[in-house]
Amino acid sequence: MSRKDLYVRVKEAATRLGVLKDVEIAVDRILYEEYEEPMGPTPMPSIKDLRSWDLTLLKRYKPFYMPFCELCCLCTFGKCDLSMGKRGACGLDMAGQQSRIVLLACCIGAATHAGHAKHLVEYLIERYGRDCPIDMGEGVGVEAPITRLVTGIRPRTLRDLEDVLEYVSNQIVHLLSCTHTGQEGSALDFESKVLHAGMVDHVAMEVADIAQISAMGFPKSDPDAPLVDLGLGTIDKSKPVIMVVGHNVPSAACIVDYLVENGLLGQVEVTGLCCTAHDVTRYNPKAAKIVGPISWQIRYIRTGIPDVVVVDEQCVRTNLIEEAEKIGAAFIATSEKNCQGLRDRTDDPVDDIVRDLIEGVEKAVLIFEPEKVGEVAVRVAMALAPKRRSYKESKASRERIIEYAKQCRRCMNCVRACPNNLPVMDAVNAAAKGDLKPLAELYEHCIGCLRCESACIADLPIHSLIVWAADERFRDEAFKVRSGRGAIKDTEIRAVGGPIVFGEIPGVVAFVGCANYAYGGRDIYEMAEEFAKRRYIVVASGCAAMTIGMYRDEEGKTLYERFPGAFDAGAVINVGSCVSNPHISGAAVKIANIFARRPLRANYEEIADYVLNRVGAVGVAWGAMSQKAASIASGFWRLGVPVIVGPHGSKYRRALLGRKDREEDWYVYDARTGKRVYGGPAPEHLFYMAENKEEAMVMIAKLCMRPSDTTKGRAIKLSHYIDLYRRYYGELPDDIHLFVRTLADIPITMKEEILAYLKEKGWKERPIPDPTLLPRLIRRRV
Amino acid sequence: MSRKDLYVRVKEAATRLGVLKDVEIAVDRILYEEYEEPMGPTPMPSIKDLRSWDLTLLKRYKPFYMPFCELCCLCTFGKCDLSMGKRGACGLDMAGQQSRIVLLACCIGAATHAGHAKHLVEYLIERYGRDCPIDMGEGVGVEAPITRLVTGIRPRTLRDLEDVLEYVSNQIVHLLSCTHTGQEGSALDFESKVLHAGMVDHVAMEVADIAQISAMGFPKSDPDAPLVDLGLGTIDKSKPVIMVVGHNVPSAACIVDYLVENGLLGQVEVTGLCCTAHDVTRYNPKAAKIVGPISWQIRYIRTGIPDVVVVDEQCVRTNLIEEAEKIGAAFIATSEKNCQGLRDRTDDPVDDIVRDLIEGVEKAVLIFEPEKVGEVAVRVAMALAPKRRSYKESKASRERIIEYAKQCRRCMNCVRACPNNLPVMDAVNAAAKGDLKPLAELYEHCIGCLRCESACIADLPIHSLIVWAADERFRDEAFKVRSGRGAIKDTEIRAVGGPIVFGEIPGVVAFVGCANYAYGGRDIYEMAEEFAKRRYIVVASGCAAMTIGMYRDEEGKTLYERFPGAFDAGAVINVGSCVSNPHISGAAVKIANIFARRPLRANYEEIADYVLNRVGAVGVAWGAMSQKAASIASGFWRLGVPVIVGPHGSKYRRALLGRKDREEDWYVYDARTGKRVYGGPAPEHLFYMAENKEEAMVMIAKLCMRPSDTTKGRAIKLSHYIDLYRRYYGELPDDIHLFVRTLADIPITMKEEILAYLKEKGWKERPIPDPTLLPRLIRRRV
Amino acid sequence: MWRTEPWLKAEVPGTKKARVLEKPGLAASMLRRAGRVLMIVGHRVSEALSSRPVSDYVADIAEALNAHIATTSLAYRSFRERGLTVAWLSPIEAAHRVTDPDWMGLDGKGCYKAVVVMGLPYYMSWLIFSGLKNFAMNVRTVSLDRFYQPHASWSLRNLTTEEWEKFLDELVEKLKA
Amino acid sequence: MWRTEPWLKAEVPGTKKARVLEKPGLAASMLRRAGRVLMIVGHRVSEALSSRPVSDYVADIAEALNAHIATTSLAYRSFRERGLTVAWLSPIEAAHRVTDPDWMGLDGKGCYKAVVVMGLPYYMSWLIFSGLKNFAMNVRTVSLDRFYQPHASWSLRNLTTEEWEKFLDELVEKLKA
Ligand code: SF4
Ligand code: SF4
Ligand code: SF4
Ligand code: SF4
Ligand code: SF4
Ligand code: SF4
Ligand code: SF4
Ligand code: SF4
Repeated sequence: MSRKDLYVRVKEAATRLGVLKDVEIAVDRILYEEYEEPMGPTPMPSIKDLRSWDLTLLKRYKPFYMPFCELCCLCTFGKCDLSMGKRGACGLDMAGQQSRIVLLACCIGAATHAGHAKHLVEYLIERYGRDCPIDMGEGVGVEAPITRLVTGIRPRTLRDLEDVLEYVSNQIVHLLSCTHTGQEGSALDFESKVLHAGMVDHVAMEVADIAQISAMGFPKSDPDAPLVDLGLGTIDKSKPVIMVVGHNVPSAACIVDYLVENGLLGQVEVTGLCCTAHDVTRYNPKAAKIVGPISWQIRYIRTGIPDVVVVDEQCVRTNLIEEAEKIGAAFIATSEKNCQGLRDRTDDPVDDIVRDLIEGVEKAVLIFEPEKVGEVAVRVAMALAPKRRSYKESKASRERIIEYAKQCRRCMNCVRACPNNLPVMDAVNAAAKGDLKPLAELYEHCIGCLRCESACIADLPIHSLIVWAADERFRDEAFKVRSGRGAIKDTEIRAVGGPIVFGEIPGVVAFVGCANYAYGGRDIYEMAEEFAKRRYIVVASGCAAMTIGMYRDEEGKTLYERFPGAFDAGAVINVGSCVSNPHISGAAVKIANIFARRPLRANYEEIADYVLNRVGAVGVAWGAMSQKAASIASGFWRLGVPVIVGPHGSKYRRALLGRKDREEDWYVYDARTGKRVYGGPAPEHLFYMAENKEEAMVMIAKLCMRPSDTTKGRAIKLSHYIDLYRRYYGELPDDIHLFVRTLADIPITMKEEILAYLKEKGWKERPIPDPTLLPRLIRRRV
Repeated sequence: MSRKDLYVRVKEAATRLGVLKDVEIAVDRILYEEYEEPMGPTPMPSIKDLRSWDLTLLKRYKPFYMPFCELCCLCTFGKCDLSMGKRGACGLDMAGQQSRIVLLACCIGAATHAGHAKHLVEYLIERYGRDCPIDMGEGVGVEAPITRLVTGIRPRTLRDLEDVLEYVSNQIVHLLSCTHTGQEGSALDFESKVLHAGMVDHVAMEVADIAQISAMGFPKSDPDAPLVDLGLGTIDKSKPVIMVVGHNVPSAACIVDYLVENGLLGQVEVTGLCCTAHDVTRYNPKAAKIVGPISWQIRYIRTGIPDVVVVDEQCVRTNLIEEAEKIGAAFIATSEKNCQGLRDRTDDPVDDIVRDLIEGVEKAVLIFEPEKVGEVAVRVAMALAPKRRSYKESKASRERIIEYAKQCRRCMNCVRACPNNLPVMDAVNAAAKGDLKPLAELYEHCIGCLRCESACIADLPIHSLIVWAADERFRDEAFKVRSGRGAIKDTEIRAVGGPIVFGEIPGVVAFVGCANYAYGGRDIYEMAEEFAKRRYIVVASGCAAMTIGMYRDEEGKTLYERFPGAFDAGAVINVGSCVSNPHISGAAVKIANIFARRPLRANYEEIADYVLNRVGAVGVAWGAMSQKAASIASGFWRLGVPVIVGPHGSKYRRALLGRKDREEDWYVYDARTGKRVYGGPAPEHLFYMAENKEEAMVMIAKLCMRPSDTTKGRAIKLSHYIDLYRRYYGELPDDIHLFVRTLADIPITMKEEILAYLKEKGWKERPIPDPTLLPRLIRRRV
Repeated sequence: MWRTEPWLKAEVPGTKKARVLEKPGLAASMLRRAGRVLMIVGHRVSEALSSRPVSDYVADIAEALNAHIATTSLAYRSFRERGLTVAWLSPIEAAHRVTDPDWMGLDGKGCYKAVVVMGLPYYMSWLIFSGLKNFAMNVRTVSLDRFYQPHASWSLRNLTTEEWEKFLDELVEKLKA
Repeated sequence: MWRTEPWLKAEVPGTKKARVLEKPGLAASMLRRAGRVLMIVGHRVSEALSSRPVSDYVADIAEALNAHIATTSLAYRSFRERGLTVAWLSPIEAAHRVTDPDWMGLDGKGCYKAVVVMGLPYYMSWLIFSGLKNFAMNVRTVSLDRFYQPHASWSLRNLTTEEWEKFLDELVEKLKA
């Protein structure tokens, strides 16, 4: 247990420095004996401490680099042309440079969560006190699996989290320093650092989420977390409307507090996007609604509905301030990370700020104090709403769309700027001729990035044209998402640990990350539905958790209404915002610890080895966009959980791919005997970009296999894999022989067919190992 | 005073948590009353706390962005084309993107120093104990001006530095997080964050240097620090030779220790490049020699002289390992930042490692323990040296050069790859015809980046050809540099504070940074000589401090032999390595504090305002290359010290420029009256790229002027400015009227001429203000 | 001008850009001379051109060149039905294997000398070509999509659908000839 | 091919590249029509061509166009001696001022419509053109150095010294005509 800033007054004390008299002492750590688990081998590991594990992983899962830029301009020796074997002025080669940029991205991602966690913990300590206990709810003994695993600290109160974050910050600084010109030259060592960054990122996220869950009373590992409203159609635009965007919930929470405290609940709509939306509904599911993921920012604001726009940090469109001004909404920035050049009004009286915003003396302000933001936002929204009727009711007419479309000069800039290569120009030209359908059809595939508009030589509001053309569809979006439940209970783990490790639950599939979908959001919904129906455990977080809630079945029900929220076969779970992701990695860790009784504390390598070889979990970040997504993914990899991204994910510029065709890559130690035995290509890849949805589905099923699967489990997993494959490709997959170890592995319903295939391949039975990659875990050598 | 990990055993203590019995307590801070200076307004400022100062600076010194790349590929929405007014998918515009990349670079730079400081302090604590006192030598009361200024902490022992670094790390993490996609949209706010990064970087550097000075016994603010050998010609290649490169001195120091302890001093040559070279000679000026700056790495290693190459971190060519292998030298990597994919041999017995290296079982190893490195390096060097005779004696013959040159296929790739656009192809072709002179002439201008070789379709060792052609010159390089003296004494400050502030010493010119010179190193030598002769205080650090030592006057003397090392008019001072730079910024701070008695502790804004308006200091980073150089420069800017870089510095992609033609930009408050009065364009710029040496010289003189100059001081400064200008451009500069405030400002020898000019310009006398940009410093309002 | 620029304007390449395949005839002879060819095929080959889907052209080309196909697109079935050597292998995996000089190809008979890419999202092809350009320097890479792919060794210009169809028709004709 | 690539190969530009000034005659008429011209001149104009130094050409061009010169090169003196409007103003400062639409130029009589750059290190011109391209979008920028400058509005191709000298000779001739 660790405590900071606990002040003790001591009359006299003997210390190494001599006798102290009458001093005030601020206590750093009280060394309780009550955390009985002995310290493991790697508490607070530095960059080098887990390097050998990384190199083990990277030997099997090799980086494939796809340079997104062949030049480097990071120092004044540049630009250096690194293409086709050339080296930069610092000696770096292309592989080094690509891995270095990946490291840079992951450092940014990890720093973003760490900075967020730090600000959040500081705020919560200020508000709830340093002694505010960490409480993840009933049935949760291991409150912080990742933190314990990595640092060896068992956090009891908010103050303990400060120590954890100190470790995190130091590691990020060291990692970032590795990207400086003229140091590391080995791509593999850069990759090892990437994995380190991912690991500390999961610690940072865990700290942030357990802090806010504990202090702010979010659902505490609650399978029955309430359903909350999702989509534009759920908003009552006759009321004053506040829009919150970002990732740091205090300001949004204070808006809700102000409403509650002043009896205004129900009179003002609090509507959010991105993680702040998740978290404000976790704070108060009745007081707030979720509009949608990151890509809904512009379509929402351009409805004219929000009266006040409140932004905090991360994933906030950087020029929302302009968009807010266009609709006459007041704008409040709240984070030192996102000041927008605004005057700092934190120390001004609320009345003055409110007056200035209402009268338009200032259209945008910067306020660092959440409580003040809460009051200002609500009062301004209430005052502005009646004045802003015209904006809210403006609906684009068919005529207006056509009139705009007619101005198109066919320059192709829009198409050539669109990240999804959407046929924008053709759709605009169809509209010019009166046919709005092509425009409306783009709605589902448009990620709202506005690059088309930015490039348009006729200055057309192209994105708006799309949304207007799909107006009804957009306005009617009204769905449900289960509020983020937080962690998985120890009791749940105990119940499903066996079935997962033995393979009877065929896998845990986590849909995480952003909304940069290559072909619209429906893909990820369909994947989630498919695997939930197949009784995998489906978990979601962040923008992905919103997207999978934005579609209905024939009965009009969303996934969250159709499938239960408990961590069990056939569940569809929203763990929460982006910082809730460690509840997913943490669940894998808990399976190793609680179910399999592997020591947890500071025992990273063994646990990761366990997860890699035994826990059939896979992450799917279908629309992964951000640097955070990059570091979150690397945290999963180091722990042995593979991640699949969509096509845009290729811009992360490297995959980590196994080679099932190289038998020698797939040997493991049998922990019982110490023999090197073939474990099969399971999981086959660590970081994989799928080109299409069908490929992803097949790969998800495949990546859930693990060397330790029991025959029963392997048979179940194989049957899903084969079934999905056959559905799309009409035959048996051509690698079954690599996954069938004994006859008992063969799914019973496909026995004959598979046997025939195996015969053709000259298949032979192989033993099922007790797999590990760590020689030190071999129990008995033969 | 701050203490960490001081354990107290307490029988019983009353605390806020209740009564504690029989607990062991680790004390965080003992709140002594002995640091009598009251806490200033901004202890440990966060990003936002000094934002208003930044915005004040940035209003006058406006960013001019020169995009080095018009695209952004930092997230999977990209690439985004930001050119000509377009915005990225996250809303960011071109100014935002450029400033964001600057911030990223400065975060890398600051993290590099912070990580280095952290490792160093940890190592020194392990070796010398947490209680090892901070001791900057006699005559130094203010031991850590930057640390005190920024954090409010007065460090007494190494342990106190850990607290300081905790602050630094946290700020870097917050700053880095600001570069994440989708937050800050204001270029000015990004710039404010850049300034914050620079400020914390100076803290990090100060911590690193005062730690190593104190614990390792480097010269302690010593004006008479010993002269040490510089250049290839000083190396006795008949002895075993160890080459150390990088920035973190422990391994190099342990090599020296091993020599000393084993009576081997004088039997082995320890030769270094970059900052490790500075620092190992500060550690023991007799035991080590400096080869040269960063750009000497390849030319040195390719002589074949080093038997063992030991690299640590920063500015180390990333593929030295290959170069070492080519000359049969053993290679030892020592830092987790630079592992080169090598096997970690830290835990292996020394004998085994030594044997493997000597026998070539492994040609390169990774050893994280400095003591072990020391022993291995020396033993291997001694064993290898006799075997490596042939490498050391290999000298390229004229014939061999010509033979190579004949293979040139005239593809122009070399010229088109050379950052300095050197006429490489023509020189090679002259050589092919037997004329080696053109090749030899490139020697002075070549920065040794090897890009020509990397691009050459005939695989010619072009850089080597250049060095071989200049062989004699290179082999004879034997100079002297004064070992890094460390800080400036309080007593020195007291003596020169007045003359500097009043202008009688016309300025402090600091030559800092790397060796990426556009036209060779002689420029910076000539500048240093010029200003030393003019009795400015010339200060140097890092690679620049080496370069200015690499030229001689007619009497064969280097600058360090010609000019004294005390902080006074006409001095040429080497403060030390890159992390010694805060002794330069710290000297400016000390002038404000010690001479002018401005409160120091946590009083950043007032001190910076003082420096900007009164201390005529300017930094010159003529060959600035790195991200560290970027953050070091920003630390100077925030403190009010302008920086000039050479042409390559334009790749930092933005200048901070004043507009002397806009009178309204140059008003200051008169602290005596509160009136806004014209202070003149002084200093005219904050970050400036000079195109040529003459321009730089004139600008240095000009940027030393300050609004508070006394008439006598202004007259002296003007006379240097005018004299230099006239020397090169043959007439009076056209902006004298902006700098002459009263008739007494006019240099007496130029009186008539200037009066005539002033009359022509319609000049009128203006009062000399007591200048400040901070309204709160106005003493009495009228 | 825009014809030989990256189709997605911002996807600006480095210092070396694909040569343009102007004439189907030259393309055909280049491909025929290329040696063992692997076609990496994405789901967009299901797109229907005026007479037939792109996947038909892929099959024709593969047939004529004796090329192998790596794909995870639904066109997989049709390639199998045509009796082609086709593996369910994703673009990213296929490209990764191509960078391994020891990889003996789908039939285990030797490494590929050339890679033809069709039907992937533009940016994904762009990146895969970039990976091959830099890490499989001995392999010739060819884009037959209707957009200019700067990182390939050879690419078509940016074409209209009609131009592209015409090109493919002629290419197949020449290959069959 | 290499003629219209960035001279320093790696200094690859973005999506828009300078149009090439092929003929001195067209260059002359373009410059003559350009309006108020500022020439930003670096120290490399001291380079001697076969008949006279580059700075002579600069002076001729400035004279013919009534252009102003900003320079910190030692050629400053010669420009003064030629009676040109020249200011000691560094390239970076001059460019910065050009981005300010309110800047009234060296003579205070109005903003510049065009900027001609000569004699700076290649990369520095590259960056300055980039700054002007993006932050002085209404100003036409022209490189008359012997290297292709992609970020200018107009640039010469990469030329040999002889070609360049010939171009400058003809340009001056046309301008004087
Ligand atoms: S970091 Fe290396 S590759 Fe990048 S610009 Fe600098 S020298 Fe070139
Ligand atoms: S806003 Fe939509 S249509 Fe426009 S470029 Fe972005 S994704 Fe394409
Ligand atoms: S960018 Fe604008 S003008 Fe050009 S084709 Fe698209 S809609 Fe039409
Ligand atoms: S999922 Fe991605 S886009 Fe969405 S809130 Fe999280 S980081 Fe931002
Ligand atoms: S960070 Fe912004 S500008 Fe850069 S690629 Fe992503 S969306 Fe585009
Ligand atoms: S090594 Fe020298 S000559 Fe070669 S490219 Fe670098 S600076 Fe130019
Ligand atoms: S790159 Fe090599 S072959 Fe080409 S011109 Fe230069 S020296 Fe000759
Ligand atoms: S001055 Fe620059 S190049 Fe030299 S050691 Fe310091 S950072 Fe490296």
